[in-house]
Amino acid sequence: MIAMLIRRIIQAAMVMLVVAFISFSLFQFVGDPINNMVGQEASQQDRAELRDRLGLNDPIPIQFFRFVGNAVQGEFGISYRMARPVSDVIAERLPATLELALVSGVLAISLGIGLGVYTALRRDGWLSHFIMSSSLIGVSLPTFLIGILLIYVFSVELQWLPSFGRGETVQVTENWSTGLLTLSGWKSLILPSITLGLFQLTLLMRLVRAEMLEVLRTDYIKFARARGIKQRSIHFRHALKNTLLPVITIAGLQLGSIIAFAIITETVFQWPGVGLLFINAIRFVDIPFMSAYLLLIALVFVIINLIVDLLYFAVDPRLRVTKRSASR
Amino acid sequence: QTLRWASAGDSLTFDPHSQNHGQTHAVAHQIYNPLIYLDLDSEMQPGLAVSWSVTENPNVWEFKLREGVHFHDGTPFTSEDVVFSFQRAQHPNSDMRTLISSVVDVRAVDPLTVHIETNGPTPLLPNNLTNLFIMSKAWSEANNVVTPQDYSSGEENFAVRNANGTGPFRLISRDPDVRTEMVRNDEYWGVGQFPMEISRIVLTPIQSAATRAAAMLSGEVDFLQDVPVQDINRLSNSSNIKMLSAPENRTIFFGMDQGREELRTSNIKGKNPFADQRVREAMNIAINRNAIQQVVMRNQSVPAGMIAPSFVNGWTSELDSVPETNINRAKELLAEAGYADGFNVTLTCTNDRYVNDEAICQAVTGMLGQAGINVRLDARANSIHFAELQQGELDFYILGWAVPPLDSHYVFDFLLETKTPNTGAWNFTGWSNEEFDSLSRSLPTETDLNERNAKIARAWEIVQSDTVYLPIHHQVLNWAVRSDIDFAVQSQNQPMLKYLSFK
Amino acid sequence: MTEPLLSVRDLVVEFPKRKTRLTALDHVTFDIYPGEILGMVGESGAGKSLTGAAIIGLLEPPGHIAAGEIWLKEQRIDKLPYEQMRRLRGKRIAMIFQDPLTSLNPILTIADQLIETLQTHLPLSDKDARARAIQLLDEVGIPAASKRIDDYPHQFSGGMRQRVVIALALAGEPELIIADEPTTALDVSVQAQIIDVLKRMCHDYGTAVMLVTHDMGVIAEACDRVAVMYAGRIAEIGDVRQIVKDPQHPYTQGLMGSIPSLTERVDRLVQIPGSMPRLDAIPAGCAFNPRCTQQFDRCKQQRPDLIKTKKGQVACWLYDGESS
Amino acid sequence: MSSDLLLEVKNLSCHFDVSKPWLNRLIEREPQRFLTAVDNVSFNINRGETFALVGESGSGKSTIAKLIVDLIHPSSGQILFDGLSLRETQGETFKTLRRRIQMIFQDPFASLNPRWRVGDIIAEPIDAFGLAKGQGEVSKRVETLLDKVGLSGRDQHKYPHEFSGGQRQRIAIARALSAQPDFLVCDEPTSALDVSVQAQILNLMQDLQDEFGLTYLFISHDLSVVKHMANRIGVLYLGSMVENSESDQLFKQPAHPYTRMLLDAIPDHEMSGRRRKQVTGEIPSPIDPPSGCTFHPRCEFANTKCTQERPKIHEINGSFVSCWASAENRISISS
Amino acid sequence: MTENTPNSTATVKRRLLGRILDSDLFYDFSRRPIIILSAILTLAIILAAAFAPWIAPHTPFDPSSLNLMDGFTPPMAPNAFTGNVYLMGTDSQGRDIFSAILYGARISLLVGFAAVAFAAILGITLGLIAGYKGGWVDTLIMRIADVQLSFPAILVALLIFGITKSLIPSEMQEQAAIYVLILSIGLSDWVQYARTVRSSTLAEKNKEYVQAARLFGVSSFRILGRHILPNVMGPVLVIGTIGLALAIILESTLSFLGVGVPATQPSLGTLIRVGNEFLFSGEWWITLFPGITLLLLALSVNLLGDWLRDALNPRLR
Ligand SMILES: Nc1ncnc2c1ncn2[C@@H]1O[C@H](COP(=O)(O)OP(=O)(O)OP(=O)(O)O)[C@@H](O)[C@H]1O
Ligand SMILES: Nc1ncnc2c1ncn2[C@@H]1O[C@H](COP(=O)(O)OP(=O)(O)OP(=O)(O)O)[C@@H](O)[C@H]1O
Ligand SMILES: [Mg+2]
Ligand SMILES: [Mg+2]
Repeated sequence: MIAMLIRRIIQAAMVMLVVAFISFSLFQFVGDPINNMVGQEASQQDRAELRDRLGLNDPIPIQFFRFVGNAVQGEFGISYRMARPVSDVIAERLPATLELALVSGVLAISLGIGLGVYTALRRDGWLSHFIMSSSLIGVSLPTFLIGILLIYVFSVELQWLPSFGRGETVQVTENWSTGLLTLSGWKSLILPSITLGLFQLTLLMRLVRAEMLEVLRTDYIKFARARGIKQRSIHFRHALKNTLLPVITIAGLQLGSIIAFAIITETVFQWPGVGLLFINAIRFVDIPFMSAYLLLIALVFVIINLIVDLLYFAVDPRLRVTKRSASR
Repeated sequence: QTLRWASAGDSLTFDPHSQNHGQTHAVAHQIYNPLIYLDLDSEMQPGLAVSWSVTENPNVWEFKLREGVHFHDGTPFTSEDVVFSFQRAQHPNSDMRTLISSVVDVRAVDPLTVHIETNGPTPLLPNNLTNLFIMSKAWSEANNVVTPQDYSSGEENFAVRNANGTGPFRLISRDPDVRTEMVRNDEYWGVGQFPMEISRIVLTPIQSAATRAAAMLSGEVDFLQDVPVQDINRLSNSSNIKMLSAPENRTIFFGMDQGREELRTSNIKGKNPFADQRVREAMNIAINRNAIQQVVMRNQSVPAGMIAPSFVNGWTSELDSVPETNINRAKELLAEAGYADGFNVTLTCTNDRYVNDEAICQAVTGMLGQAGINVRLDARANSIHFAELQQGELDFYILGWAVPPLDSHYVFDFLLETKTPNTGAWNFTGWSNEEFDSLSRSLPTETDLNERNAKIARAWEIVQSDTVYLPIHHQVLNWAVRSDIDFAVQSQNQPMLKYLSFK
Repeated sequence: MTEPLLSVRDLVVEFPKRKTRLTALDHVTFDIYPGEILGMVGESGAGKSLTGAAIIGLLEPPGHIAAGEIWLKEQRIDKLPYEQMRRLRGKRIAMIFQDPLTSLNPILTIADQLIETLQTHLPLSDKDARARAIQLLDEVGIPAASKRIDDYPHQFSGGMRQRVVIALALAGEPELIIADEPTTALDVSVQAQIIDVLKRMCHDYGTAVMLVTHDMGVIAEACDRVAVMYAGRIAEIGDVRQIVKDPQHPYTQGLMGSIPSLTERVDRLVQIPGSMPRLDAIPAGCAFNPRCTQQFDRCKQQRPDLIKTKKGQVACWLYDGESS
Repeated sequence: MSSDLLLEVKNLSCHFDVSKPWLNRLIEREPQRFLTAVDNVSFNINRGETFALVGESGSGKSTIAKLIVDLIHPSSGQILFDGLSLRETQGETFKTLRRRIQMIFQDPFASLNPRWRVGDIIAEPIDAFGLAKGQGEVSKRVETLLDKVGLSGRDQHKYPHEFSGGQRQRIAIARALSAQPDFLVCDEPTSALDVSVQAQILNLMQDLQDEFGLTYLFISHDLSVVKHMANRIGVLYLGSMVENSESDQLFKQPAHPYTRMLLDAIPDHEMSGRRRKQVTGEIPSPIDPPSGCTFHPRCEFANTKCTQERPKIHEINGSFVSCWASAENRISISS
Repeated sequence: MTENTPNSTATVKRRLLGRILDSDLFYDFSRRPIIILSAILTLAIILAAAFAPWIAPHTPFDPSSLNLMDGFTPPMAPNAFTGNVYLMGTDSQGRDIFSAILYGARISLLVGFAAVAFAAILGITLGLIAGYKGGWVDTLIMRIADVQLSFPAILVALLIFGITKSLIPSEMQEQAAIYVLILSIGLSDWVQYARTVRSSTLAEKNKEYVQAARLFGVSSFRILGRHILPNVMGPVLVIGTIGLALAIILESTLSFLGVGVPATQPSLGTLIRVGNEFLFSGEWWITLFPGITLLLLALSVNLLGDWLRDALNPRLR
């Protein structure tokens, strides 16, 4: 257990290091960072001085270690576009993205699992067929189009829900304001979280369904039926748990990609999160921001994966190897 | 009454001297006051100065200041604050310093009088002061912001998110790019003079055009500044929304590098097709400006013949008349110039700066194509566009120009004078004309207005006959407001919300 | 003669296929008496497992019973509604599958699975159910049952798991156990133990068993009577001694002959030429006729039904006249 | 070489590393762990004879088979074929040696590539070893081979899934034969088949042995099959060869208690009245096998010596047995 | 399983067709009207895109052939200025939407197919190597895959797009855009193939037919190519089909974010992005028709992929 945890953490650290290297190379290869920093007027000498001051004349490995060192402390430099420390900007915007991702994630996971189980159990029901077919539409429409259509219908035509922004937010701490405490905050969350969660929802639903059908075909389910175990228990006690095991991993990955996909949703709904900033950063080649964002996403993934592993460990007895099993 | 105000971009900073940027000033006008400002009709109005005139010394302007004005924090406004603000704006960190580069000294004569000395007679000095905001010296010193924010290095000082002005509203919360909140300043010197019906302003930037329109349509916004032209119809059809429009102080045009030996992106080697006036003329008449106006701009533009809108000194309807579109003639001209088979060139264009910029470029690409010039379009973000443009790397580019001083000299100075370190800062065409240069350079110190206007007219003549630029149109500003709001468009795109009233 | 516990009458199981329907079981008829062990042998695909599945009502769609009747004592069970059939399963008829490694739910403890099964069928309190579960494990020969009951299946070896499976099958004290190749996946040495447990439990509880297997050795050792299946039909049913020592059907004869003997040395094994036909290509007449060394015209045209002979029942025209 | 000896296996061992990952070992302070699949096994096979290996599941039968055909590499020990080792020869000699040793696998469903036509499957060794020139010749050879194993030449255009298990095993045999081998390793060739089909295959194998003078290493867990096929039998328990003797001798006078146990466990399908003896215990884990004689926990003759010292191989009546009890005559030789 | 694999011998061609028509797969196919419809639709869109220059009434990619005055013509209604009538109307530049869709689908499909091919080839190769060689090669490849997997496709694509964009000189960017897009999407998607192929390879390589081949001294390369590859193609086909739909959608998303193909050579995504601006202004056709085309294309490809997955899954048969 501890060994697994340590191995996972080392692995995670490796992943982060690789990502850090990619981020770092962005600085190195994508144009001269100096050019990104000083104006056109700066003289050759000014540039040389700045190079020196920033340590850009040091050997690459040293620069890399400095970069990692800074990154660990949350130092990513100044955003070229916003002219503010990247870490500040991110700290300010992250709560919005996390809130959106969380709500979409909960939506996707709960509905995804629920519908997946339903469609697996009622394989031939018309409602299942309907859900399955419409879910395909869900994965066949680009997210942005879904968002735009939702806005068109629910904001413009029906005027039920706001089309942009987070609504009223409440400042919880200095850097963290939440929309989850106000009605308008919740109203503002509905459309974006549906847009964001829909794709993952369909994906999870289909996965759960497939997995559940697979489990329902296993010998131990057959044997449970042969013992006259009640249908309910077979479905929800025997099959569901086994279904959810492999789903945990995917759900974890999905949760991570929700944060990344927030880029699109945030663009469409003008959601003031980090994704919106990232897409601008790409267009403006705002390297410090890009690299910080990359590391952030990687970190989120790594943490989610760690949690998933632990969860797996907690849920799957087969991983808890005991002394007794060794002596057979 | 709360006003929910949305625009495409946000103010970059609340430090009033850090950036010379339209939306930044537009927001700052609600909080800070300059000495003189432009009202809804673009007329100069007394702000913190009640009167201004040139003293006997033609190099010195005298400004009489308003009495009894207090900053938001309660400190009284005096001439010391003006002197301080001018000095602050002249700091190297300040982006405003070019506007007052002619100023050599600012003196407080008495608490309500300021003398400004320039390095020569500067008849247009007041025009340059309409966005120069006055800060409180005491507040700045107390909060350690006596120098402006160094924007490009990412400095963040106290003034960036806090403001202490003399304006009609005070800043109460600031979340950059997300939300800015202001409340009415009941101590404002103009209370009673202006409607001042808004008690609270919530400003939200919305980048995406469709979302912006949707927000207005769904009633989540009361006042929309950057209305997407394509949505004007839809918005004006809505009973809850009123469209306000007026010609904007901005002209869109194309520039061509005519000074180089050889273009970078052309198949023609050894010579530069743009150097030939006939080619430029051919391009000029190949472009169907009316079509662009009707289709691309949906009538929200005024086809242009010159780079200056009607309210600029030096504008005439003849100069601004649009050349007849004539593809055949264009082909002939090209043939005469030796390009019967046309040539290739890349047009570099922004896609996020001007109204429908990319669509305009696409349209022009097609039109020039019909005349035989094979244009390849490269559209990109304005930050990249301007960076490359300023490095003089573009053969054929789009640019928009506003004339805040409302005088042709501003256009000449930046766009047309021969490029030297001090002149022709935005002249990337390589065009240079001695007569023009001397005419233009004599303008600032020409005090005889008739003579001056004659010179301007002559200078325009030279420019037009040489087809230096290809003007396309003057933009039209469109604001949308809730139908119960009474307001008018200001050509500088600076909504002075103190004028706004509700029905 | 006692009443049969289970009687299967002309059971037909079909699978709808692209163009046709596959008749996987074709008029299968047999009885099982209380307390007896009936062996089912036959080649792979002969329909042994299907017979078991049909009896307990767990045919996998699209497979279905197309005709015939199944009676459990006085009750007809082939057309019972799902809920009634469920109550019956595990309580009156239990089933054991071939692979002990996959028969147990990997994420529930043995106790969970046993107690749930017990409480499904018997009105037991949690405590009583647990006690009974430990007792059951004890009976099937799991050492230190009270300690191991909270283990997960993966902590048991194959042989142990199969014992747990048997305990689970016995939990509802069923009248009939259908054991579908309970030992095939196990080693010879363990095989013997499992068969022993099964035999002992049946003896103790008076349960009847339908023992499906390939293995003649197991049949010979455990069964009272044997049914030999071929291509979805029963070729021969009889007393185990008779089937082993004196098979009547040419197929059974071939089958017996093809098993290498331990006692005598032969140079060549008897072999039946060819292979069992696929379900979609069952020849007309007797399904065995193309491989049969004793076939005659009638075999190609008419399908023989089970004929009662002195020794047992056999579906072969050779014995047509002998019916008693 | 004309000696009778074809295959010589000397002190063959094979360990698999089944350690946990390095870090786990470090933290849980566990040593590296090895699974001893084959433990110091030696035996010889003479030309034209059938040598059988029997043992319970996991006793290392398949591992020995794979070692002999060089699919996996031994941890120690030697395998000499006609005095040559596959591991030490190169070039033409290697190729010839490789060709002469072929194998038939247990699972007739997995041993044929489902995407290949039967003809291509059988032709693969012919092409690989360059045994025929030209498409026509190859095709003819394939036809002959199919004929030999009781299928028809037309079958070469079909795919494996069109055949039954027994037929597939025939195809697999044809493929092995197409390399013109001298020696066939048959790893449970019939255990996936029905008895009646098993009889066909066993008969076929005997016929082919007679026709081509093949030598078989025949692996099975079914003692009756082994008895029918083999001249000599080696009994494996937990990777070691506990007894190696003539077939008749083994069945008549099993010398090792494990052999006896195996024989006792065979069900009496002939109903000869032989009582089957209850077998005790299960095969222990090969990762940490019992000390001394690995069979001692299940052995009724075990004494303290058995639990401590590994038995040495000794010969009784032409059988090679590794058992203290038998060496010390603690077992009454009877059957 | 009875699905067919292309066989080297030409003589079996006719047999092959017969086999296809006779296979369970085809039978299953012929019984599902929705799947047939999807197949027809997919095929129709692919063909229409492939033959766009011959089908399309206009060449929308040639700016000089456009008449700006034709802009914003509604479908099937004459233009107010020119009187021209267009089947699906025109966009802001006077581009015929119908033609633009044909050409746009061409780009979308090209990007989709090329990206899938790129991802598949890369993924299959690496997956085969990782699965077959095992050991540290396997560990290395799979670790890389893990790292990559911790970045969602869209992010990888954006990143690669960003990097290549700044590496390529700006005048070449437009021509390069499509290749950059293919590269971005392809690189963001190979992991799936690699993982699937690796696990199939792991399963296959221990199958006895592979061991048999090794006994004949067949080289690893040949074993991978001739034995293992054909047997792992089933799942690859499924992933590829679904991947195609995903790639097309990803392409349109990237184009929507403004980092895809340029507006002068619009793909379906770019058309939607451009049209999106006109959604509220009443010119619904500019975005609706490309949107529907994209939906139909992605939907039918997805349906096909879904069906294929089920149909090829022996356990579901
Ligand atoms: N789902 C199905 N669809 C079509 N045919 C089926 C299906 N399930 C079973 N069959 C057929 O039914 C026949 C009987 O199968 P069954 O499983 O009863 O055989 P068995 O005698 O138990 O064989 P084994 O010894 O291999 O277990 C076989 O020929 C099989 O092909
Ligand atoms: N590649 C491997 N890695 C680790 N352990 C292995 C490997 N191959 C075989 N083993 C182990 O070696 C032992 C011997 O296996 P082997 O397959 O030779 O047994 P067998 O006698 O053929 O058994 P069976 O009758 O089940 O086929 C077993 O415990 C097995 O788990
Ligand atoms: Mg069966
Ligand atoms: Mg084996």
